Amino acid sequence: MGAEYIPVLLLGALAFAFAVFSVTLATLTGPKRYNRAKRDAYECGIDPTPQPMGGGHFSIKYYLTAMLFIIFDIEIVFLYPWAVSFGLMGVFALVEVILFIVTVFCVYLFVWRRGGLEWD
Amino acid sequence: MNLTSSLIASGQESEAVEASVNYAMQASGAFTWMWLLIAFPLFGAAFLLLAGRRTDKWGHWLGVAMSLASFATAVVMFFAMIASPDADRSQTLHLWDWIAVGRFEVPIALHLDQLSMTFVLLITGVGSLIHIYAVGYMAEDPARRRFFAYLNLFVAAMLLLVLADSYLVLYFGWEGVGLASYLLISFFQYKPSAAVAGKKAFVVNRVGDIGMSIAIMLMFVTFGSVTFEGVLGNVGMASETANTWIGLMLLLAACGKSAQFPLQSWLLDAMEGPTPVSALIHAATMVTAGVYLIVRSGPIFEAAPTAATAVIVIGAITLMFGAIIGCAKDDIKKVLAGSTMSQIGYMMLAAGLGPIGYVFAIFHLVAHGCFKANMFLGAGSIMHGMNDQVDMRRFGALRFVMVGTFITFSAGWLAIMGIPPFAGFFSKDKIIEAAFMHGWIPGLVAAIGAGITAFYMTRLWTMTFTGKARWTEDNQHPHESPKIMLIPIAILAFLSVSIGFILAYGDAIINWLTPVTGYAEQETVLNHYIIEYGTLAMVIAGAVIAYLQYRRDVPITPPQHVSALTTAARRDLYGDAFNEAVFMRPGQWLTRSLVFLDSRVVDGAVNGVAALAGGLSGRLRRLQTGYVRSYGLWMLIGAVVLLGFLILVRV
Amino acid sequence: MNELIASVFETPVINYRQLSPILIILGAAVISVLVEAFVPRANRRVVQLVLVFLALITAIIWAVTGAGQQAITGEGAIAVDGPGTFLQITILIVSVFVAMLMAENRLDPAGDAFTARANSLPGSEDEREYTNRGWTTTELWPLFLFSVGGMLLFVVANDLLILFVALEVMSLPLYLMAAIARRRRLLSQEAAMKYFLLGAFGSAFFLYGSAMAYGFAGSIRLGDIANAISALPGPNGLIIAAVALLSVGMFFKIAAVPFHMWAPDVYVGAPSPVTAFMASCVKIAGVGVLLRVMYVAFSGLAWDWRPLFWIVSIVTMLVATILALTQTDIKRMLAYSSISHAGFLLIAVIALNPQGIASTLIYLVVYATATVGAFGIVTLVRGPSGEATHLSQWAGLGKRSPLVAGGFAILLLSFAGIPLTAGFIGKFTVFGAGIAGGATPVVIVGAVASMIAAFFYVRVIVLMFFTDPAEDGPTVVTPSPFTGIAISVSVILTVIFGIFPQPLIELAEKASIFIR
Amino acid sequence: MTPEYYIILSAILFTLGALGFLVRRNAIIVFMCVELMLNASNLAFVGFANQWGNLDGQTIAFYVMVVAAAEVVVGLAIILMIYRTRRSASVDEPNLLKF
Repeated sequence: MGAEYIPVLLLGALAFAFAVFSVTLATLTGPKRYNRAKRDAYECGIDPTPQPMGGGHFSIKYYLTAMLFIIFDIEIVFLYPWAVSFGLMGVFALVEVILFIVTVFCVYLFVWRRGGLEWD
Repeated sequence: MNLTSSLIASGQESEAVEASVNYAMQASGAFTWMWLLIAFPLFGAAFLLLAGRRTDKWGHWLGVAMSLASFATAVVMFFAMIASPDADRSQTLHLWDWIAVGRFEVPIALHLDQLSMTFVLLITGVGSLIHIYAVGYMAEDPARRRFFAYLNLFVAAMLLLVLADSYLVLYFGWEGVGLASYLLISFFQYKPSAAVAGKKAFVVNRVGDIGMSIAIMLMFVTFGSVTFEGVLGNVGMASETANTWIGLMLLLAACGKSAQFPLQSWLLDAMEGPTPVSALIHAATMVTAGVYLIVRSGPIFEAAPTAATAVIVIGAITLMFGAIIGCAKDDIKKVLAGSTMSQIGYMMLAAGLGPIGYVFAIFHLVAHGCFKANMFLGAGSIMHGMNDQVDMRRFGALRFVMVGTFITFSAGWLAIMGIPPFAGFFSKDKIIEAAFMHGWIPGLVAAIGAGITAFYMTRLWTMTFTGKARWTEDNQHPHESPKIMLIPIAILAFLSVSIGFILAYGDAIINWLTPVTGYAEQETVLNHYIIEYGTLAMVIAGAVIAYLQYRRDVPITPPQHVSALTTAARRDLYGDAFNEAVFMRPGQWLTRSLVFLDSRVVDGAVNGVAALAGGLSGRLRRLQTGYVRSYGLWMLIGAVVLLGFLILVRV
Repeated sequence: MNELIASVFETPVINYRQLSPILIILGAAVISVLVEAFVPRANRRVVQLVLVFLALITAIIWAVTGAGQQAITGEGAIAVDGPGTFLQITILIVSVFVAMLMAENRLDPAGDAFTARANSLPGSEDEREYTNRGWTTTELWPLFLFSVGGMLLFVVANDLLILFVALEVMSLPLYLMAAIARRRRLLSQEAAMKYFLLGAFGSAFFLYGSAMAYGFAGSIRLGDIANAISALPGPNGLIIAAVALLSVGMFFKIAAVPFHMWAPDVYVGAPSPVTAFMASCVKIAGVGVLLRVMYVAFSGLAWDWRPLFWIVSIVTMLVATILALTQTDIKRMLAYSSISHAGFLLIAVIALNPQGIASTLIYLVVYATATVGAFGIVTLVRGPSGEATHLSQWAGLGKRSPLVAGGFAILLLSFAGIPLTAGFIGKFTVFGAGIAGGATPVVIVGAVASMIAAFFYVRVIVLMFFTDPAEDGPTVVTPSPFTGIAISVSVILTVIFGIFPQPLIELAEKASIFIR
Repeated sequence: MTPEYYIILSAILFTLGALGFLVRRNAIIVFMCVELMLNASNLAFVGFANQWGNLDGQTIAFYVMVVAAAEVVVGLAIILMIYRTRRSASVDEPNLLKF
């Protein structure tokens, strides 16, 4: 073993380099303005708590999108293994997957009708 | 004090007949319909309560009809029973299995034998008369329909009580009559005194009920059964200690329901209820349930002499207690209530005597049911004509304006005193005689009690009907009651006169009840002629003294300078004070914590009744902080403890 | 890994007949989502109601007609057996009445018990406007159906994965349903968050326990785990961890002490019909699963977990009862009552005999019956700002509205286990099973606890009938037939089960064998 | 290859998640800690799947991911709602229901 992991290693190194590169570039070229929000402790993109009343907050759409993304993301988790072994499992699995997709599609319709896909 | 038991054991003095009830006998023929007895009034109660105001116009007639239907059924059963041989007179109607899990079975069944039959006739007969009477008595009351619904409910529950085949079913009836009694005592809810009296009856009765439930639990533990057959048939297998405790607990229950010392105080207050209620529930039927319970449980008391002695003692004390209270009261209903207590004391005394007394306890119970109901209805009739006045000092000379009431009441008066040949003579004298069979003390108490009874009843009679009119301004025109009230009274008066003779003729009642209760005779400690005439002499003496004392002018306000005994008696012999200290205070404390009037709580603060569970509850509540993370911590601690515990168990 | 699949794959056998109740409900739930999407707002409520009741009744019919045909299906993942079917039918029937409570819209002048729009801010202009337009959260219905579907699956699940998935399908909609009260929305939202966070926490324990069990047995089928346990030569850390962690997850769902703390807060905060749903159906499902897991998978380890369950049962009964003594809010008191019932139910689990199963089924039926009615009555007693839940506001209710107070008294007596009410039958059979199973000390504690408990139930009765009503007390609103029927049926059944319990007992005894 | 290391790692992750649940105040973080616990379970499942040589554990991991995602959606919705109402996502802030 060992040799076959080299591409993985390479990919990792590339990703790392890209991250360092972008951050460094942003630091070097971007404007340097400091404000309170920027100096706050960093907590996963959310204002650290406790925070003052009326503090800034993200648009609700931000979260809505996140939630919708997750729903449709789930779909692929099941589709991928099915696709890999489609040849083995045949019609039965096909029917099952169609049922699954139809069900998820119902949710999609719901979101669409409720205006969840509109970005204003 | 083990006379009763030795009597049974050796069968000495010839005539001891043991009870031989075959509980397993399945009902057949007419007896399969015995459930109708309960179904009629139950239907009436449910219908009247649920149908609401629409039935206001005719609802009371439905109540009367249901009660009469039940009575008719009872009469049919009675004749069917007479027609069958002794061996077939005890009938069990199995309705359904309430619980049958594994070996444990509680059937719901009705049991009709001579003893229950006697009660059924009394309840439905007197009950129907009182229903009819109440149509007239409650004519003005806007809530008459509700009143009849409660009355029907009472009749149904009381019938369930006496028809029960097991202590559990009996207990349901027991609670049912308690509920009906509570509802009826506080029927005039606008009167605060009525509401208070209702509560008092409720609380005191709960004390008795605790005895009942403990008794049932003890039976379950001891005999593995709660049916009469399973318990009474196996009394011999249990230890005397167990029997004694069961007996004492049953006695406690009986004391609560039958207003016996020391749980007597509620009965006087219960007179706040409408008079027909006092007549039916608090004189003729419900309050005698305790006597029924003791007689029905006879074998237990026979196997537990201590408990039997306790019954005698309680009966004797109450007998005197009630009589003394009766002497001092000016409220006509309260005198009658004291008298009821006293008479039930007689019955308890007799029931405690064992087989020599059971029959007479029931005999007196029936006779008393008739004449006391008669007198209560008479008192109601007087109140009806006197604008609800109850103070006897404001009566007087009513014999001229209420002739019918006067005649009927007099019959009751003669009956309770035991003047031959009225009802009380046959029943009470037998009890006194039986008491003398047991020993000097119960005998003398019973005999002296008869004298006092004569005194206070004559006092009542004299103050009410004779002498000068002492009517107050608003009561200048007393009038006789309508026929619908007088006819039931007349029937009861007729029974007061005759029932004693009818039942005593040819020892009818003895022969009738013996198969159920057993019967024995014994030598009295005193020649029984002496007992008979001595008692009669005492009765006459008491009556004459009372008549002489009260026939003249009676001051309208009760005199203040009286003997200590009178003062004590006016205050119910401090029964209330006693009860207050022993039951009411803790009861009030309990109720208060129950009702949660603790000011802090009403304010919405979270401290709660800190004293309730030793503050434990309040402290535990503090753990519920409302913080998700603290809840999470508890879950984690729980998980760790679970895991640690499982590992420890393994090690 | 393809070789592995290739060698074993064949089309799974699925007995759709046995699964039909689940499929009907979940199918209806999906249709319900589409109704939300396409039916105009004005008609949604009616369409949803028709759909929900149709689905529930169809499912009941299928479940009842299919009862008795026991089967392990879904490749061993699902066991439709006696207790499973019994619990499914119970859940479905109770759900019908819960749905009736939820459908009630005459009590609150503004509409039903649910907020006009969940995403409007409490107290805002928006909220007022939506309320004025008469909007209501019809999304409740798909959530409700999904949750019921999850429960139906939960009680027949025969492997730990299906259990976990069903658990979540059952719980996730509940978290949301807790959040949409029309009145006191801050409380409702807080309740939802607490329920959600703690529920997720509890599920994580359950899942990790499943992982441990899988690590121990190499399979997640309950039967396989049992076999692995019986083949076990000595102690094994994995299985012990599995028992502990799975128990935590299930104790959380049935609210056993010390995993109960969410229950009072959530029961109070959630809209009362939803509380009724949580207190009745979730408890049924949770106890049913606890019973199945312990009996089917872990009965071989009984010597290990039974002492533990003894303790949890005792602590649950005592703590819940003592805490209930000082509660001043009727819903909170009912919540603690519900917790204490979990303790009583654990006695039957400890019994580990067929009697234990039967008595659990009986207890669950009578408990759920009374619970639905009790919370239904809570919705009737209202002040100007919604339900009047403070105990002092219930003073003298018996004088104002004897029928409602009388019904509530019967239900409380049933909770207390007074003879002639259904509750007595439940307690009686459970205690009987406990004694037969050798757990007499727990039964004694149970008896003591029920005596203490009787105190706080009776306290409410005394309060209703023996105290004078407050001047500005709440009124008892006349409900629509929905709530009316639900409450009446609950009270009547409580009495009937109390007087004629034998058919129920026999039915439960017939259904008391697990298959695996 | 023994799964022990994976199991130990997953136990550590699970514990970290549980502790995080207790010490963090931001509801989202608290919730992420729960997700960490779920993923710790996933790791254990996959590790055991390897040990037993069957696919069950891996399949389960898929399902758990899906369920976790669904949980995220519900959780985010609830936390967001609280946040909009109270302008705070602290788990300690909404504390009206207690005792």
